Amino acid sequence: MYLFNSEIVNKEKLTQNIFRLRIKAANDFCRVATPGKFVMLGSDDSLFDPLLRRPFGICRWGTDWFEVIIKIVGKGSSQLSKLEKGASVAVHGPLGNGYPINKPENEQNTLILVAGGMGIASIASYLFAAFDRKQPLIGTFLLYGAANYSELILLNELTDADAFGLQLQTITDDGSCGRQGLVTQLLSHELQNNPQSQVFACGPEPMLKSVQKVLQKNECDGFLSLENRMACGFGVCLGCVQSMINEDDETSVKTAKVCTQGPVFPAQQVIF
Amino acid sequence: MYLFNSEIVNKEKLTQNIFRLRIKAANDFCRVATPGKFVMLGSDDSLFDPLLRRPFGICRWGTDWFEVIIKIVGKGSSQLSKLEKGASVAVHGPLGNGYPINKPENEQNTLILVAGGMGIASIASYLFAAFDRKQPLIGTFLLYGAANYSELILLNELTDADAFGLQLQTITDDGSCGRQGLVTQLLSHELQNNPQSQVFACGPEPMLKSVQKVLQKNECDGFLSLENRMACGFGVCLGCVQSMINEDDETSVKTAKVCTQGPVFPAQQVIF
Amino acid sequence: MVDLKVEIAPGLVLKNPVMTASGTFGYGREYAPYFDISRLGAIITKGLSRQPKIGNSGVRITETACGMLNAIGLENIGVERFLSDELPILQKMNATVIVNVFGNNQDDYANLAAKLDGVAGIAALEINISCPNVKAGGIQFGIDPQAAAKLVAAVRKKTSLPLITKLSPNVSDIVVIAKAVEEAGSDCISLINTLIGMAIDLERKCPILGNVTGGLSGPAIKPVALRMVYQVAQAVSIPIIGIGGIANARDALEFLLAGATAIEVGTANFINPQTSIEIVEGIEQYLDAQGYSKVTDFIASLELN
Amino acid sequence: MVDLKVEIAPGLVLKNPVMTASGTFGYGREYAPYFDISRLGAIITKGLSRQPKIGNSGVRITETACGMLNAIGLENIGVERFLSDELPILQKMNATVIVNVFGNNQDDYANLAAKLDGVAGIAALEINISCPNVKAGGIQFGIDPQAAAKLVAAVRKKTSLPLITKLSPNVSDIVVIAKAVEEAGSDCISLINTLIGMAIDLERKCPILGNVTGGLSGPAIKPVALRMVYQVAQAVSIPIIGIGGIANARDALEFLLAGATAIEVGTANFINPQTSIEIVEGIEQYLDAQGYSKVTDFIASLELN
Ligand SMILES: Cc1cc2nc3c(=O)[nH]c(=O)nc-3n(C[C@H](O)[C@H](O)[C@H](O)COP(=O)(O)OP(=O)(O)OC[C@H]3O[C@@H](n4cnc5c(N)ncnc54)[C@H](O)[C@@H]3O)c2cc1C
Ligand SMILES: Cc1cc2nc3c(=O)[nH]c(=O)nc-3n(C[C@H](O)[C@H](O)[C@H](O)COP(=O)(O)OP(=O)(O)OC[C@H]3O[C@@H](n4cnc5c(N)ncnc54)[C@H](O)[C@@H]3O)c2cc1C
Ligand SMILES: Cc1cc2nc3c(=O)[nH]c(=O)nc-3n(C[C@H](O)[C@H](O)[C@H](O)COP(=O)(O)O)c2cc1C
Ligand SMILES: Cc1cc2nc3c(=O)[nH]c(=O)nc-3n(C[C@H](O)[C@H](O)[C@H](O)COP(=O)(O)O)c2cc1C
Ligand code: FES
Ligand code: FES
Repeated sequence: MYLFNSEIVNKEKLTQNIFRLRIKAANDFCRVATPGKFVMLGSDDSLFDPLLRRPFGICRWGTDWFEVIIKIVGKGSSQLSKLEKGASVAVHGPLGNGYPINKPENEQNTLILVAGGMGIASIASYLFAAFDRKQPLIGTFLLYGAANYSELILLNELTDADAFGLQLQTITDDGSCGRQGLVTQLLSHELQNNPQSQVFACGPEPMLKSVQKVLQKNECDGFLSLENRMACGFGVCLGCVQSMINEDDETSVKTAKVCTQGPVFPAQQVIF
Repeated sequence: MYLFNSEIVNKEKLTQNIFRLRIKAANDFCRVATPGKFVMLGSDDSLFDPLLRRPFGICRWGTDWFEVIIKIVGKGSSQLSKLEKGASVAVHGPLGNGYPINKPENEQNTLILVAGGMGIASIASYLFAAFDRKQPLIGTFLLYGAANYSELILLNELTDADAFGLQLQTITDDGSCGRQGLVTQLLSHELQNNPQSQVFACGPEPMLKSVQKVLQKNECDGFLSLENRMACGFGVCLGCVQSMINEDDETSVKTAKVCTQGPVFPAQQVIF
Repeated sequence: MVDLKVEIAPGLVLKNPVMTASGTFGYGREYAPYFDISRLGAIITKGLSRQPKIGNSGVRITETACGMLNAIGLENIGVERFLSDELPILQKMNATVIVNVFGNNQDDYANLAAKLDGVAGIAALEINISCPNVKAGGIQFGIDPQAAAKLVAAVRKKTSLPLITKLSPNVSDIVVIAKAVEEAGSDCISLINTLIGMAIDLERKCPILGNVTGGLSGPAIKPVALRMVYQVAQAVSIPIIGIGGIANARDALEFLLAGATAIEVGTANFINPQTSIEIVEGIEQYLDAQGYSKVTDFIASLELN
Repeated sequence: MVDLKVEIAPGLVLKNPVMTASGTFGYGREYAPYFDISRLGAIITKGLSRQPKIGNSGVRITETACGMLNAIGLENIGVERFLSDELPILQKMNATVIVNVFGNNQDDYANLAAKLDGVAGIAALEINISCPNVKAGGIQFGIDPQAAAKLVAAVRKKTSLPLITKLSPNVSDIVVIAKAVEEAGSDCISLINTLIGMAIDLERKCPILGNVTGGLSGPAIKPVALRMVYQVAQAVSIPIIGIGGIANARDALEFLLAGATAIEVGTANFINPQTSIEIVEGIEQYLDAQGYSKVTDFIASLELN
């Protein structure tokens, strides 16, 4: 991982409270980025409010830049939202372990990507990486749920991807786009059609919990990307730990650091 | 005084670390501004570092704007320096009592303005007010000292004022502009030529102390504008007090709130 | 419209739970140009002593990370001048006035209590047993439960006014002190006063404050204040007033959840003189939106996970 | 070039006064990708107990104004695994290692001290008598001077290692505790550990931390830490290590001025993993520029106005 002060080379408003930053990065950074990894971003080291850097998924990257998509939810994100093109930003990353990107063992297996709300930023990193490698996405489903139409971001960019074979389904809490309901309903349905699927999911904890249940019910493997609160992002504060099943000793529980051992974990290991 | 969130309508860099902001203000604000009054400025109420607003002299004003000149010395001023045209700024003012602006009793009396370093912002407010009223400045001296040439600001604007009769003398610690030395040397000299002068001075405390001595020596009245640290700016924290001679009882000392009773005080009252 | 009335002592019902912390609201009238101060639950005056005090010399305030240090040294005009010059103005403004007092010894406190007893226009007495900025500012009473109890009992005897005891956070066990003053007859407890801190001027290699140390206030101390309010709320049955870093309605609501019946706004008054009245409005809006009919249903409703 | 060496206990000379605070530097090797950790005065490991501990459940950290609350609950791998898995790595990296330990009772501390005594690669022992986050994390020792002294004496008997006692700031009188542990044989005192605080989730109406309360650290607490270091420096003659909100070289220099012989960097390590080494460089540059030939001339050179 790298530690550097960098520059915002582009800023784009996606919705009222979601924006995308493109940040300059050296080659080495981009070479070790993989889908699902994240960065810790900070804005000004000389002021202490906000104090800690904040974790955001690396959503896409090129030879000398990477992008993050940020939703304004509190003081850290809102302070980042004030940075304009040309402003400097402190970067630490790429951090963590992303999605397994080796091809599914069985070529015929489908891959189901499940995104809830801002979980799309993490899930999209998988898709953008595929686009950028010109990897076909035949047999890949994107099930994307959000509160309402206006919270569904990146739709255009992901629809372009139809050409690559991606099958996109949206669902909203209020039915303003796609079906009305929860994204896990889509997942249940797809898993019935494609019982041998690989599943990657990212979203709020209640959603991941219910994804885990659906996977269990369908006896299906999958990976969940967690977004626990983080102070350090590199394994030293022990703030982000998640209870995990102890494979060595099934009678006991262990903890895993989401920042260094995750954020992506095999779904069956996570104890919510 | 008024309390409002306003907008920066212009920003101008004067030196490497001194800048001028023009801020929108309602008529009422501008009607009660007088030379030597100040505002408390803050930038973002939702973050607490910096916490308190910072005091700056109102340097000039028109019908719906006022200007401050700010030197970057710490976190408050440096945060304000990051605000660009269009940004919002929190304003509280005009606060305090400025310079006495009634004409000197004796029309022939000269007025000597003494500015050290950033004290020029306060002193210039008197001059700009005169310019804007087209008041002639015959018999008015501006003695302006700074560390070096590049710290002398507003020279062009103040030289234009020659037309109005202002007599400008500069002095620098290193001799890079005007004489080499301290501004109080200029004051001693002028007071010898014009013993009946009225004197207004603003600058760092050591300078004001020595202005006070020169005035005493010359048995001359004058006013000093103090820049004590302030938490509130409107008389409630008691943080800014300055010891003063107790006129009612010369054996005892009293304190005055610089923010509400000053910042401008008769020179002979101040106890440094 | 939610009913914001709270009872902070037997018979003392405030129109809302928002007060202003002593030493941050002058004598009250300084805020009159900014809003109608009678709309506050109460205003608490700058701490008064028997005689006027000139306070500390040298630098008195300095900013720290999300906080400030003050070493005012309890400068005040003294109780006599307060009664003659300030209180009548506050009465004319219809403000609910709570008077904060401090002394060097038990006698001073008892004397002040006696002097203020029965004075029209005073709703309650807040005794500061916790000012860190003067050697004899009551701090000895604030850290020793026996001394605190003795002092409260002495004051209690001299006044029929509702009695609020203001505690220091600079103690090993705030609960012990709180219980002691409850036992001794305090009607209400307010906390916290400032934490003791220090700041250094690296350039000049000396303490920034003339008094060397000072009282730390502002958002930086909010977590400590919230914890102490919560702990004391579990332990005493008299009402608690929460103080410490409250800057907006959300902060105030957190203190109410933790068990405070009312709150005091301190340092935030300096930043924006309208903070306290904005907090009244913010609490009202929030509780209305949440469907509360009275604030007392919200108070102490924190749930443990 | 200024000589940065400091002696923090008899015979224990560090190459510079900058250490890393326990619990904020992992077991040390996590920082190796960011800089050569052997360049630090010392690294202090996450607090170790006799048995591994899994720590607290629920939310463990939350940010506050210029600070953070943590309720990790002293999660650690236990002393055995530290000795077998971590210490050898640190030795290979040539790091100066100080081991931080805690226990539930005096026996635990004595046992840990005995176990670590004479182990190659350990420069000193820091005993944490002040962790607020677990009921039996030593906090009872941290607020009672007698208990603190008894504990230090017991540990002292079991180890020939230089002994640092880490104090809690949640006390009425830090000086009394400091003197007690000095008297009992501690070679050095480090302070402060975290202040106890709390944060509330207004939306969910519950405490944010799973443990309800947590330890407040970061710039917010610096004024309190600086004050305590200054007070203790006036009262004891053993070296002091200053801790609390140190984020840059200027902060560190202020603690040295106040009387600390060395400092520990805590929370700031999370923000920028290179903070501690940048502080080493910053101190060096500053003292060089000021013409000091050795840092010890700068330490405790605060002047009162
Ligand atoms: C590995 C990882 C990747 C992430 N990727 C993205 C991304 O690509 N885009 C994006 O917008 N966000 C992402 N997040 C979430 C993002 O980090 C948080 O939204 C951000 O830190 C909030 O900071 P803030 O200061 O704005 O909010 P705060 O002021 O800290 O908090 C605002 C509200 O959110 C709550 N909150 C804060 N952090 C968390 C948390 N981790 N879990 C639950 N509640 C929380 C607070 O309690 C509060 O109610 C990611 C998080 C992780 C751990
Ligand atoms: C009535 C009044 C009018 C003023 N007018 C102007 C003006 O027109 N233009 C302008 O640039 N400045 C003016 N000042 C000074 C200005 O308020 C300070 O420079 C500013 O508050 C510093 O804030 P900061 O956060 O940048 O610095 P800080 O980080 O607060 O401090 C930086 C350094 O300055 C020292 N310091 C801060 N405040 C003071 C003080 N009041 N006295 C002595 N040392 C101090 C600190 O100890 C520190 O060393 C005025 C001050 C007053 C009281
Ligand atoms: C400048 C200043 C002066 C104060 N003076 C007093 C006082 O006279 N009496 C008192 O009981 N508390 C005094 N306090 C403490 C406040 O009333 C309050 O308890 C403390 O500041 C914490 O609240 P805050 O964080 O909201 O400011 C003073 C605080 C400040 C900042
Ligand atoms: C996440 C975290 C974990 C900590 N764990 C320990 C610990 O195990 N043992 C200990 O003595 N102190 C522990 N501390 C306290 C720090 O060592 C330090 O005393 C405190 O954080 C104050 O310093 P700071 O403000 O620089 O962080 C911990 C602090 C934090 C923030
Ligand atoms: S965020 Fe610090 S250990 Fe994971
Ligand atoms: S700055 Fe608060 S009284 Fe003057």
